[in-house]
Amino acid sequence: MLMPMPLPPSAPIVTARGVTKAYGATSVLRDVEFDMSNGVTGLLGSNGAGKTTLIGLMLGLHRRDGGTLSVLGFDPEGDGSALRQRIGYSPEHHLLPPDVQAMDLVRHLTQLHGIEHLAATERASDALWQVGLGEERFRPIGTMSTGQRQRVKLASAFAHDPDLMILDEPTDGLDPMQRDDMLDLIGRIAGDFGIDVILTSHLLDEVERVCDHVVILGEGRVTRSTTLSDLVSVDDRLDVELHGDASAVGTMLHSVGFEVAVDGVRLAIGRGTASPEISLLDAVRDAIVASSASLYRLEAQRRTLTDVYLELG
Amino acid sequence: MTSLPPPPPPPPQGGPAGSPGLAKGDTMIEAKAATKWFGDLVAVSDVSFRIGAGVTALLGPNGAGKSTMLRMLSGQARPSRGEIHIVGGDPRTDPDVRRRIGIVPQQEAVFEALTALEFVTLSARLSELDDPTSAAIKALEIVELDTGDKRRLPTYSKGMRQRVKIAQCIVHEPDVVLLDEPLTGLDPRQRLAMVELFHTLGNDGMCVLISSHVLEEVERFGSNVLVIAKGRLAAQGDFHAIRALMSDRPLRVLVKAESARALAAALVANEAVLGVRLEDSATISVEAADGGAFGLAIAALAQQVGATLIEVRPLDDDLESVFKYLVNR
Amino acid sequence: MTDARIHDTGYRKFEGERRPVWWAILDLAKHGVQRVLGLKRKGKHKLLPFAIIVAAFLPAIVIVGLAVMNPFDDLSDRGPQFNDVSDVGPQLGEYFGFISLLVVLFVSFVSPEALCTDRRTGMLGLYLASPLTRDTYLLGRFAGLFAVIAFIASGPQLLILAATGFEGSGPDNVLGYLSEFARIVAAGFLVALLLTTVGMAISSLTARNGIASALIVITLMTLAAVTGALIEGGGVADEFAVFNVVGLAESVGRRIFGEPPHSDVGTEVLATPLVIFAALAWSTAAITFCRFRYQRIDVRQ
Amino acid sequence: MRLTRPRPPIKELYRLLWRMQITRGRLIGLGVLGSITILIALLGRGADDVNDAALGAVAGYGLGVVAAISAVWVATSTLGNLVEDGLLVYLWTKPTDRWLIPIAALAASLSVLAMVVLVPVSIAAAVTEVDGLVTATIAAVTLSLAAYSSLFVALGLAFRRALWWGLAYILIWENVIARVGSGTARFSILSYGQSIIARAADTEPRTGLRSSAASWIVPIVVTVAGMVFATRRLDRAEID
Repeated sequence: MLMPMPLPPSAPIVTARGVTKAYGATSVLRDVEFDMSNGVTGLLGSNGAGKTTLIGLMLGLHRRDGGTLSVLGFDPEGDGSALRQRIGYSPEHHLLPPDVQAMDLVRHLTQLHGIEHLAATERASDALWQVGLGEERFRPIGTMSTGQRQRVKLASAFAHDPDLMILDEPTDGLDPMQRDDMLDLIGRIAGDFGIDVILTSHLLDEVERVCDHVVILGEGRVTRSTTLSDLVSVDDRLDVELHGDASAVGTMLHSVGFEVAVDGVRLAIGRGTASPEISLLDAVRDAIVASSASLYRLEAQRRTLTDVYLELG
Repeated sequence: MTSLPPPPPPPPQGGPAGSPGLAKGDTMIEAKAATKWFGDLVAVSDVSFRIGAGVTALLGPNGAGKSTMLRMLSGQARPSRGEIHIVGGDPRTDPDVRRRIGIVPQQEAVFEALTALEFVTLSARLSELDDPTSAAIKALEIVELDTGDKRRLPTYSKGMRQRVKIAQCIVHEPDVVLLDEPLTGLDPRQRLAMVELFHTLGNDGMCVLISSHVLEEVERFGSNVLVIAKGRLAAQGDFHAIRALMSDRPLRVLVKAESARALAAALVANEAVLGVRLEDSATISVEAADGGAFGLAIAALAQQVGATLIEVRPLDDDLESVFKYLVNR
Repeated sequence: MTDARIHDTGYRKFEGERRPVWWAILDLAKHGVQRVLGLKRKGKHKLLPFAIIVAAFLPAIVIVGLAVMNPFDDLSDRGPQFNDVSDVGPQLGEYFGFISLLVVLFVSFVSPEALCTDRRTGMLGLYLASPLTRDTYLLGRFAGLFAVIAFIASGPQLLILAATGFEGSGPDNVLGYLSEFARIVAAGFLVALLLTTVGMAISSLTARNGIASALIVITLMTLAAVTGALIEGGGVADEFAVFNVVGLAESVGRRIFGEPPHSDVGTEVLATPLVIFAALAWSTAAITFCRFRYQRIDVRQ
Repeated sequence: MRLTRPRPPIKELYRLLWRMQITRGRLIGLGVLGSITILIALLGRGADDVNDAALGAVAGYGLGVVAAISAVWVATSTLGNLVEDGLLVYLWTKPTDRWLIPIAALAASLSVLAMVVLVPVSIAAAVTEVDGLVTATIAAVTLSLAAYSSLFVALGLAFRRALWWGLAYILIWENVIARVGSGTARFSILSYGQSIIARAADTEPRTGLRSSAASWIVPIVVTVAGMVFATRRLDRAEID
């Protein structure tokens, strides 16, 4: 049987060069190029941007029309079966057979990935404990909540010890507490388990929390592929919020030449024409003290992933 | 976690205002001790509230009773005990009340045999509008869908279907709009557009109640919330005000400053401060008993010790913290 | 932030060797058997399949019971017709015809349970994301269905064979037993092949179990009724009987056992090679159709 | 608020449910099932007892198998699919009177069934060349379809697996138990339609001959009862 060559740590997990895919006359992916490296990668893009098709290509479920694609050193089209043995996949839908016990489902899928029965039993049980369903593992999936189902899907995606996990919307339908747990778990899988992760999500906050890299798709092309820290940067403008009206502080800062926008209790402050010798931070502090205002919040404006995403159009 | 929550966007212009037809502050949805049980399972227990025009977010963990509450409000489910009044009547039986409600159910399914225009026209016709077609065209234009699209609904993407569902909900210009998880599956841009639309509806005098568990979006809905936890109403009102009421919990603030050690020492001496902890050479975490007093003290103390304040950030004031506090109580 | 950390003690890498794909196919087959029989699930899922299996085995069990109690010693003086077990029950080659309706019901239950369920519950998407492909998936599902259908189509006969041996009224020597055994297995194999593939082809049409079940029953029953009516009164060529799938399955058994064709089936006029060829042709067509459908099914991912 | 209420939207409901019913696969499948009646009727012309053969084709196969099975298939799904997919809410929460929904479902089922059942079975009746059989067949099939459809529209609202239950009812009750004796046959919808056809063909069906009045009244009563039951069910239902 085919064993993948162990990859050197720096080698990209996924390399795409000029990948194209069309269904009939509809072009879904056009000349897609990117490298995904170790860690957690967020695959972003609007609905219909081609994420699902790209995941399908990476799993070797469709034929591409052109270009080269390498996943874990395999060509998904030629070695799909051997490649999929090393991939853990969690689909977007929450369906799953309702009358089957979580344990049976996870063990079955683990066995299908080439692990013999006893080891599969052990690993399935382990995986369900890891996702916090240890006590629940003999319950039929139909009796489980959305959050529990998401965790069953996650468990079945890593129980066979894959090299790469592809998680499609792993937090969809979860409430804030469940989402926190899930993101922690994904972080742990990438960090402690050493499994690389590709995930899609519409919630950019959480992508920002958990991902090291992002690949953004727009209308079938890669519009951005970079590390998250390069994408999200800190601005030199300040956001300030007071307990009470902010206009006095605003006027004071404006008079020294800073560019100030006041909105009720909030201020957005830029350098404006103020002399470079004056420290913006100190000027703000002093203005607050001078006008006896109560400071609630002060921080540098950040460009969040949401900003970047929306800018990309 | 080290990342920052996004700054809450500015509140919508004007905020919840009354419509020409309804006096401002009129109660449009009222639950009186509403209780719903299925066998031994109590889904909603003794919930009472009133809401008027504007956007209100219905929050709660999965399984806490949000959908059951919405189904009672729309008349789909009958309260086991208590009463529901929508614009003064019973939504299950009174056709005049039903005419004034629009709903977006949670399920994704739509009539696959129809086009978008046909679906929305049907909804208009069933609401007994005089000119259903032009009402449907108008509603589709509001959600920015192509009114001349001849394709049937199965070809529509998730986001487009969601907008069709919203169009059929508002086509008859209802007074009360009930939306169950309307943002699920939408991408960030689509969600932003939807949130804007909800605000427009709220500003036009509709009473818009939206259930959601995506708090980063809810913050954009504005600050009016209903929180349901374990089947009971945990909180209602403006979430900043709710936070202020949670006086049994001290305020935690993260302060980053140059000369942090000196600032920390000064803070320890201040009576508004309960505890100080130096996280690293530039970061202090502070527990304050009184947010206002601490806010007055921090800038002054920093000035005194000559510390430049780089960042002052309350840790628990976002909706997520309020939410977690309320539902874990 | 503090540098405190909770170490994870649970996760272990898998160091063992991974098995090649044909193990996955076997696993899928085994899982398929469990699925359609309702094993590892609540009692209500077992009710229908086991009720049909029991009903199909019932005549054989009665025969075995008679063999054990051996009442024929007392009856043999009443006439030659009561000599041994084989005179009270159906002949081995006729047995399938005896239970064919039950087997059709069984097929109409198990094939959708194996195929449609995977499409409706999204399992198909998970299978295709495993080392399986569409073809190996179908192979695994086929193997599981074939096993249970072959079991119900030939199990009772094997039981009777064993019982006649016990009673002493069976074949005279070991060779005779082996030949009867081979006939039962061969007939069971062909019948199961035919019904499994046709059941799978019809199940590939829809994702709803109920509709697929109804379609299988209606199709098989209608084919039988229509070919019968056409040949009896319509003057259509007798070879038209090859379109009667259930009739073909019944004939297969009789032909292999070399028994005179039964009179009320409609397929009695066909030559034995044609019966076997027709059965194989149906299977090939059904497999081809099923593969064709599955290449085109939109998998939910 | 409103002085005049506009025309009830029965036509729109009907069109919606009708369009949901006419999928290509279903029309072809049921059409083939129905057309076989014509084939059997043709074959029956060569039989020894032409009238008995005509009864077998039209009342036995056409009514007993085609009409019954097609009605189960179509009628259980008109509202059953709406319930299953969670679409009923779009009709149920509207101000429209709720009795319109089952009525529209019945009308939609009947118009689909007219295409795939009434037409081929009536042609089959014509093919037999038995005097007066066509009129009797049209009457019998229409009445039976109405009764079956009404019953199964209601069943589709009440049970998740209505198709299963409906088929079980047709196969086990109408076609086996009801034929055992004239007592049980009185509770078979089939026997009333078959009586109308048998009267015209001047023969007696296996389920026994019902009186002329009963043959007409009973199916109508069943139809009305099905609609009343469905409406009550809708009014009391809790909708997803």
